[in-house]
Amino acid sequence: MSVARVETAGITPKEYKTDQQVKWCPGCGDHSILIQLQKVLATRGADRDHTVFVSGIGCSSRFPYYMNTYGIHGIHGRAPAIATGVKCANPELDVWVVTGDGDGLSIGGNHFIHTARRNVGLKIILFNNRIYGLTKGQYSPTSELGTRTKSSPGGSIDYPVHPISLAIGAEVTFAARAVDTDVPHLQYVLRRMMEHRGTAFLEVYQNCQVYNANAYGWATDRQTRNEHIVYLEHGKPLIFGTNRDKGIRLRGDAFEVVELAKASQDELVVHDEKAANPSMAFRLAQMHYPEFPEPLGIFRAIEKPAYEELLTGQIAAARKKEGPPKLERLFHAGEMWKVG
Amino acid sequence: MSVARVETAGITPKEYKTDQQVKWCPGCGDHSILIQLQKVLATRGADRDHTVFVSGIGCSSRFPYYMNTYGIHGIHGRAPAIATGVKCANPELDVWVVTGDGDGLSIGGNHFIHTARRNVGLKIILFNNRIYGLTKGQYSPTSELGTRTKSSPGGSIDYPVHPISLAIGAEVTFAARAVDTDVPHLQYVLRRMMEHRGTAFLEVYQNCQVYNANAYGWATDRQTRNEHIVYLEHGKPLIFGTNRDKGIRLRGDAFEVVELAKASQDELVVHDEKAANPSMAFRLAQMHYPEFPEPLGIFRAIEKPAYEELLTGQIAAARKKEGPPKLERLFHAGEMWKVG
Amino acid sequence: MRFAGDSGDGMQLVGSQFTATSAVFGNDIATFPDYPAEIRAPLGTPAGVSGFQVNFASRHVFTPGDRADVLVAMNPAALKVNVGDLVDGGILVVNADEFDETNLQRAQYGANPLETGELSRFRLYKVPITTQTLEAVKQAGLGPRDAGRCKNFYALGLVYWLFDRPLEPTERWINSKFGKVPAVAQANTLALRAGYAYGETAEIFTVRYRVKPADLPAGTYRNLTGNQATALGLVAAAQLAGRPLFYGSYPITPASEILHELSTHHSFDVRVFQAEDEIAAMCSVVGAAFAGAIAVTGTSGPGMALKQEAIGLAVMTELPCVIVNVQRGGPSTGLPTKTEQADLWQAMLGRNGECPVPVVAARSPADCFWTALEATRVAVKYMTPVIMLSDGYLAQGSEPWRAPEDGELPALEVRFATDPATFEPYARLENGERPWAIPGTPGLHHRIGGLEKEHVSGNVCYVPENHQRMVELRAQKVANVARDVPDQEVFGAQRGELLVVSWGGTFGCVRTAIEQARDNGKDVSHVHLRWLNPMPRNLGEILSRFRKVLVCELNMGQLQLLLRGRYLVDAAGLHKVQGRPFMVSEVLDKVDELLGGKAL
Amino acid sequence: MRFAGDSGDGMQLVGSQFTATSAVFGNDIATFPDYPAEIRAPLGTPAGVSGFQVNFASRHVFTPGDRADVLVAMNPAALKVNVGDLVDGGILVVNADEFDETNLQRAQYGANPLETGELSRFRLYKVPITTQTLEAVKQAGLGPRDAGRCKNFYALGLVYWLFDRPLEPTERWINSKFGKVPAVAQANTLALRAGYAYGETAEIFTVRYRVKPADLPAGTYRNLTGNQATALGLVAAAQLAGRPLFYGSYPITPASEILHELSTHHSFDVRVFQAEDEIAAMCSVVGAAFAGAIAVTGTSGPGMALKQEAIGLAVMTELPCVIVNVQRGGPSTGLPTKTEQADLWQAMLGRNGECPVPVVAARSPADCFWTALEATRVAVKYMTPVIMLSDGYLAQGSEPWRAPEDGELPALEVRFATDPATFEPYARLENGERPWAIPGTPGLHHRIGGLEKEHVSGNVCYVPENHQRMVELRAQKVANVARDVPDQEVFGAQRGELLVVSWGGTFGCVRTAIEQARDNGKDVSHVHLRWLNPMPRNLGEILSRFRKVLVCELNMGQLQLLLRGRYLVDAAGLHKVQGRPFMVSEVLDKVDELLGGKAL
Ligand SMILES: Cc1ncc(C[n+]2csc(CCOP(=O)(O)OP(=O)(O)O)c2C)c(N)n1
Ligand SMILES: Cc1ncc(C[n+]2csc(CCOP(=O)(O)OP(=O)(O)O)c2C)c(N)n1
Ligand code: SF4
Ligand code: SF4
Ligand SMILES: [Mg+2]
Ligand SMILES: [Mg+2]
Repeated sequence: MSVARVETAGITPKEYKTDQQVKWCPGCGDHSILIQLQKVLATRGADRDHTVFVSGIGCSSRFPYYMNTYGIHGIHGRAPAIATGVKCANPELDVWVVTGDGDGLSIGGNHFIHTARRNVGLKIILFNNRIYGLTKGQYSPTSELGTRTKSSPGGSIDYPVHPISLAIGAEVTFAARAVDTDVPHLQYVLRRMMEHRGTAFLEVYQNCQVYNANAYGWATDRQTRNEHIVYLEHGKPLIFGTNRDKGIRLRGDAFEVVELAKASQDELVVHDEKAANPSMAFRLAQMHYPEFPEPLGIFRAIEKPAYEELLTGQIAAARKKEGPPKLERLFHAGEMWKVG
Repeated sequence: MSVARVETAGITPKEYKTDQQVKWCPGCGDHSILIQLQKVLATRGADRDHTVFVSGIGCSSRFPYYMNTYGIHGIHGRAPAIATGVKCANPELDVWVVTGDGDGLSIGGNHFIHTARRNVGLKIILFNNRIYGLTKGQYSPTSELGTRTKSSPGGSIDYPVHPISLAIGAEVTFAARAVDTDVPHLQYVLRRMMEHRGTAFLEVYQNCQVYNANAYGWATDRQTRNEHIVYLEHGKPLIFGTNRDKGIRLRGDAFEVVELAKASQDELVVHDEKAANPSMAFRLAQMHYPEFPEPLGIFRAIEKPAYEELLTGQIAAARKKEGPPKLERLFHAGEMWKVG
Repeated sequence: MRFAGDSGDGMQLVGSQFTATSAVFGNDIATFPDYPAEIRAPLGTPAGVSGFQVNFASRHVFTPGDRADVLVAMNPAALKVNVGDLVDGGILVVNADEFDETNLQRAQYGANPLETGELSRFRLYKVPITTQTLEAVKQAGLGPRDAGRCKNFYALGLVYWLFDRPLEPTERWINSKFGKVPAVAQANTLALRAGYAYGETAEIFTVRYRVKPADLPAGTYRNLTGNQATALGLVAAAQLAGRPLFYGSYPITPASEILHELSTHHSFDVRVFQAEDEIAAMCSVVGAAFAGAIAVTGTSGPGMALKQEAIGLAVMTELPCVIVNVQRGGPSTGLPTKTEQADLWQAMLGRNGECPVPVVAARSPADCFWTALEATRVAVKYMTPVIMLSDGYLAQGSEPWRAPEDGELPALEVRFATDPATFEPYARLENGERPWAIPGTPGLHHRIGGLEKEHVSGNVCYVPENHQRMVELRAQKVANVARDVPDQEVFGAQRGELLVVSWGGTFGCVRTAIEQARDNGKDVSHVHLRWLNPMPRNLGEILSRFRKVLVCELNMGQLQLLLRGRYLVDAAGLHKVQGRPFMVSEVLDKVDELLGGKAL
Repeated sequence: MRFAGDSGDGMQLVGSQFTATSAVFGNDIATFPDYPAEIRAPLGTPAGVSGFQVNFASRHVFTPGDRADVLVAMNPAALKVNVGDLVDGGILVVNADEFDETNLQRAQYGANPLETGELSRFRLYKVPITTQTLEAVKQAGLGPRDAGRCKNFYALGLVYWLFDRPLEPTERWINSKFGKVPAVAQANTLALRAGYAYGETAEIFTVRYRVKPADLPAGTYRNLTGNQATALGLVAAAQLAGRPLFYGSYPITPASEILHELSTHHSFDVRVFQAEDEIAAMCSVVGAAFAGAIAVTGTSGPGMALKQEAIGLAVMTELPCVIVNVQRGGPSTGLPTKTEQADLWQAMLGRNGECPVPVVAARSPADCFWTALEATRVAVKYMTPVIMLSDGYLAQGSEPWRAPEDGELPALEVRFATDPATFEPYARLENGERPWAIPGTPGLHHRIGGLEKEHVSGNVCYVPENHQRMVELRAQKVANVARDVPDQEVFGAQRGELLVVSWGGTFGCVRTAIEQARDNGKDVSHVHLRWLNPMPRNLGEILSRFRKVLVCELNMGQLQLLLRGRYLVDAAGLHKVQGRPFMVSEVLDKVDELLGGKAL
């Protein structure tokens, strides 16, 4: 049974809400992401009947319960694998994956990289609060070295991994970063994800109010944040600063911050999200605060057939060649003989 | 019980051989890697008592049985995790991990990236034959798109992952590539691995004679290989070609092959394996045959304290602060009261 | 005694203060915190209710008590969730301030239960805790929000008065904890005292409890949760063995506190590895064991499932290690914060191939210490992984633990192979184990792995008869552990009508029930199993001495099936999977049912 | 009839040719290939020996035969490994050319067995196969190495003569296979004929076998291995259901051929996903099932261990899917290419929490087709994962399979929920299942997951009583599958002295043994279980009708424990873990032992 897909007009964000009470802590960044996504889906008139949210386990992974679409709250780390099954079974569906830094990068790291390299048509949002929230505050693979938590009272000794670097290392076709409280930008990036074919990966800097409050203060504080972040815009030079008075240029083999007063705009790095070669995107992903402003926006967005397209393509080709699926043909394919 | 470590002088490669018959197919690249490593270890007088080989499952993972050291033939994909345990329990040991492209990157991908980011002091050799050998020939995560195998008779539809890109994306501190039959170069890289602190990762292009013969013909054919590969040498420009008549330069944001006759040497990219920023190493890892010559050698080799050093450091500091490990102190740490 | 309030109300905090004070005071205690799966569920709703139950008495206490004699309910939702467990005639203290429209609605109360008369069978005390607290802490000069936060200490003070407990320990604790923020310390102290004073002056309470110190064996005590006790047992084991303790684990409720506790013991050469997942954790344990550490991992149900393949590797390589499974409600993610005993089959039978592993289960929070020690000792002695079963109830609950004194701990001897002339990796030593030869030992190079091994040489071997032999040798080795399992003792009569069998964290409840039943003249005895694999050698014989056997467990009959299959006894079962322990009365009812009224 | 040689000698190839020819000829056949775990083990050593056994007869054949009547040994190692299985008086053909010093040493023969007389109880034929072959193929003009490669066809030709078989089918096959390299095709044909001619002319053979066509039911037949049959069964099931077949799997011996076979059936809308590991494979199956596909995964023991956590998710989400476990020797990596039945406990009891899953086991290679179909049908009907157990012996072995004819296949109706007005995700339908509502259906949005679900609404629910209820509902649903399990039939007398119980791939061997025993007048009957969970409703009653019960299984007593525990019968066991099937004689001996000589 496959029902034709109808784009619903005039849908409101409210229709994306479920009757379940939202159980995140007050001040948790998850609230904002939920609301923005509901808005974006509504504005786009996305069809709830054809939308599926899949998650793992973690505070963030409660997400599907609050989205009035189809959903699976899976097991820890495995959302991309579950979602791959959904997408292969029905490529018509819009399949979103919601995961955390522990869920998606610790236990789930392998599915994450394989989904990315296969370019399965999933929209993956990683809520990166640099902590294990649900299990009450252990350090995560994105926690900075020396982070003191319940499982690292003396400071963590694991170097962190950087989600976008890793995703690009795994050949992802779309990689972006946003901040939970930066509403218009978050909405913009979510919209762009919706348009992408293949794996679209978004890292959101998300505040865990209880176990890692203010980890991103530098990126959210309205007074100072523009000194610490730089927005990536396709075809535009990298300019930042509260007064938009600084830029990024490439000096030899390294980025460098320059004051625009002292340099010409032509020297600045111009962002190209469509570059086939991922090396510049990787270099951007390696810009870290406080040495550099950290980039927000779309690092990479290239065109490449998605896994499920290749899959269905192969099936269509076979059917064309071999004809309709008659069991007779299946059963009698080998060397047969008759008895009686 | 911890026995002082003795560097054994005058050891011969033969002493690294076990009494087990080597069971790889004739023509398999694994033979060469085994022999070269035995030679390198012998030349360096590496102490067999303090050497441990850990592997997963696969043809390549039979390796420990043929090394007359301590060894664990583990389970599929988990060698880096097992080896991490070995190294944490006794950081004095030289711990090698031998894995395949299926073992290390398919089922074992997560342990691979986490070991790399933690910078655990392991020497990881990935035998990349771009096929599952032991299970008789299915495509692997490094098989090229469209590879026809038992499990992909119509051509594989999974885009491959590139081991060095992935390792660098996971912040590895040492990444190198060599070819099974290129003996002196392989030996050189193995020696360099031995000197590295933290995770040393080596990808070897290895021939599977039975299921993927000649996948690397372009890199091994003595007549033509120098047109298809470029050796990375620290501090030296990237020059290649049978007559060493071509070089690589950076044009804007992209590499470009130039004929040396038509360009000056100064324009060429000079390799810097010690660059703190991994972006250039990543760019090199994205050079693929046939568009480019593929780099062999050491992409990256930087200094950073290893995981086990931080671990033992933390223990030493605690002991200094809290005193010797008396159970009395352990038991009486909380709020105590007396009865009777 | 039960405290219940919103999960933001600090109930766990005052609960543990009350526990500590009672413990120092010399009561035997048992606690059982109960908190929501969400970090912070919506304010004022039943989902967000957090509870903490303490049982304390002058006689030995085995369980936190089924039902409460005293309940402090900080809001309508807390009342709703907990009032069913309050005994008739029990004391009910409510924070009257919170019984407003909104909160009543959130708790889905139609009418205000304080007014409907539905609470008339309790001794109800409506105390305006919020306003009283605000009033009391005024002079500390906090903002209204912070001031309101002190109300848990007000409630605690009230209860201290009720049970005639000293305020000093808690005041000391407040000062050490909030010392850096004097205003907060002051406010909490003021609230505590005000609550106490309210009890004293308001004279609304008709009873005041006075519980005498309990009759515990002499010694120095400390209050420990099961997870803390497990951690201490492991550290002690490694110290006794003179080896580093390697703990490779991945956080999971309700096992994480073992990881947390161990992370504070670096000075005891505890090497904690927070792995990327449970598979890596277990694999790292195999590696660490090979390299000579006391190697341990801890997890709960879903994580245990992930570890099974690697536990099989430990079985094949015959390396000593301990796997702690703190069971929780299943299947799948299930009820992560609730207790259950439904991982017994998984532990005993849940691996590929013939893959036997010794299994031992702790019976109380403090017993986790001894169980962890014993599991480690057996692992090293028999060169085998050992599974230790705990559960959410033991793990989070607490109990006074007597610190072992000199000479009280068992020997834990580690004998590494050292002689190259005689070393064979898979030779069999006296207990059926193979030698432990660790890297770094001169001349003992050898290779192990997951493929079948040749007897003695340890080389890979596909010979059919060798496989059969090795399967049998591994089974025999695990069976040999029975040598270290003491003969089972029977509580009560040695033969008779009914034998109740239990294991793990249900000990306290079942023992209490059987004590009561026997006091009432019932012909019932009790066997509580510590070792599940192997079982005590005399168990079959014991079972045969009773006409009926009842297995009580928090699952649908897992031990029951094993006992039936092994000993062919027609054992009945009392099963419960509700995320919480048995109530003594449930066991008693079942006993009565089976005895059909028969007396001694 | 057994072919044995070095693994490079092409024994599997000639074995399957011989099988095909015999099958076409109308014999009933059963095959059992046996190859080394190494891709290419060292030349000439016992580790490298590859064997292929074919059993064929005019009466119904259940097993590839314990022991061989004819053995073709291509070198000393092949002789060494296989000669123990040759019946006394059997025909032994050896390639005399290979019995030189080097090969004898490699095979660890002290002296040349062809000369010591140790083979005197066989009818030994020393044929210089290598030189004869080289001679025969000369005219094809191949190099010596390629020419030598043809010796397997020479041996095949010889055996064809011995059994009076036509050469044409194989010649046709050679031409289609090597058509592009005419020299090779010619050489192989020449070798085949030369072997045949040698038998005819050398006149050294004293017997020539003539086996009549067997008495199989009328129909169109095809020879299938168990893995092929499983794959076809799954495709058929999906076709009957009118849904895509999603197969998410990770390669592992001996299950990989299911993946390979399915990868060739794209035109039947088979969507094969080669996952990064077994966990991803199983998770993808959960996702695909949610989205409405017939979702299946296949694996073997260690991979099964990895899937358990996600199988738990399928249990909790109540999604239909099939997990095929092709068992191999364990524990751990064990004996990857050998057969065993030691994953029964793992399948039945190996998950966290109370997590019941229906389990069904195939009994022969061709039966894998029907079992796969049945597993799928039950999964969809009861909205549950179903585990299908196969084993290495079934998977690799082959058997004639009669292609089902029109109307012979069962209905496999899929009923998706469609009505938003009445839809409740966890409402219970007639068989205890919940409705299947797939994304894309207007208005049926809902969320499922691994946390405990509220009855009917499917919302997350921590209410204690609800958990109890849901555990019971899930158990009841699986118990309801018994409605689809036909009453167990007993082979032989319906009551009596001894009942032999078996399950899975041992069917052929055990049935053959019981037939023989009964022919010899023994009071023994046979029950072969297809469904292990739930068991047939009348099983307990059947067991009670026999004085003794014997469970035969290739493990150390897994079904035995379950039967004992469930039915309290004192079942004895015949156990074997040697990586190979029972021999009929082993079963007979055990039966004799238990009967103590008693006759009907
Ligand atoms: C197999 C398994 N292992 C461990 C857990 C425990 N667990 C649940 S969520 C979580 C980490 C959550 O961290 P993250 O993904 O960052 O999510 P957050 O809560 O921070 O949003 C862990 C370790 C589990 N549920 N299952
Ligand atoms: C858990 C588990 N899954 C699957 C397998 C089967 N298996 C063994 S080796 C292998 C892949 C080997 O490929 P690779 O790592 O590339 O090694 P190679 O043989 O090519 O050297 C697989 C899938 C296994 N042994 N265990
Ligand atoms: S614990 Fe942190 S991540 Fe979880 S809901 Fe609370 S604030 Fe959000
Ligand atoms: S199958 Fe391939 S990888 Fe394996 S031993 Fe043979 S040649 Fe080497
Ligand atoms: Mg997080
Ligand atoms: Mg490979």
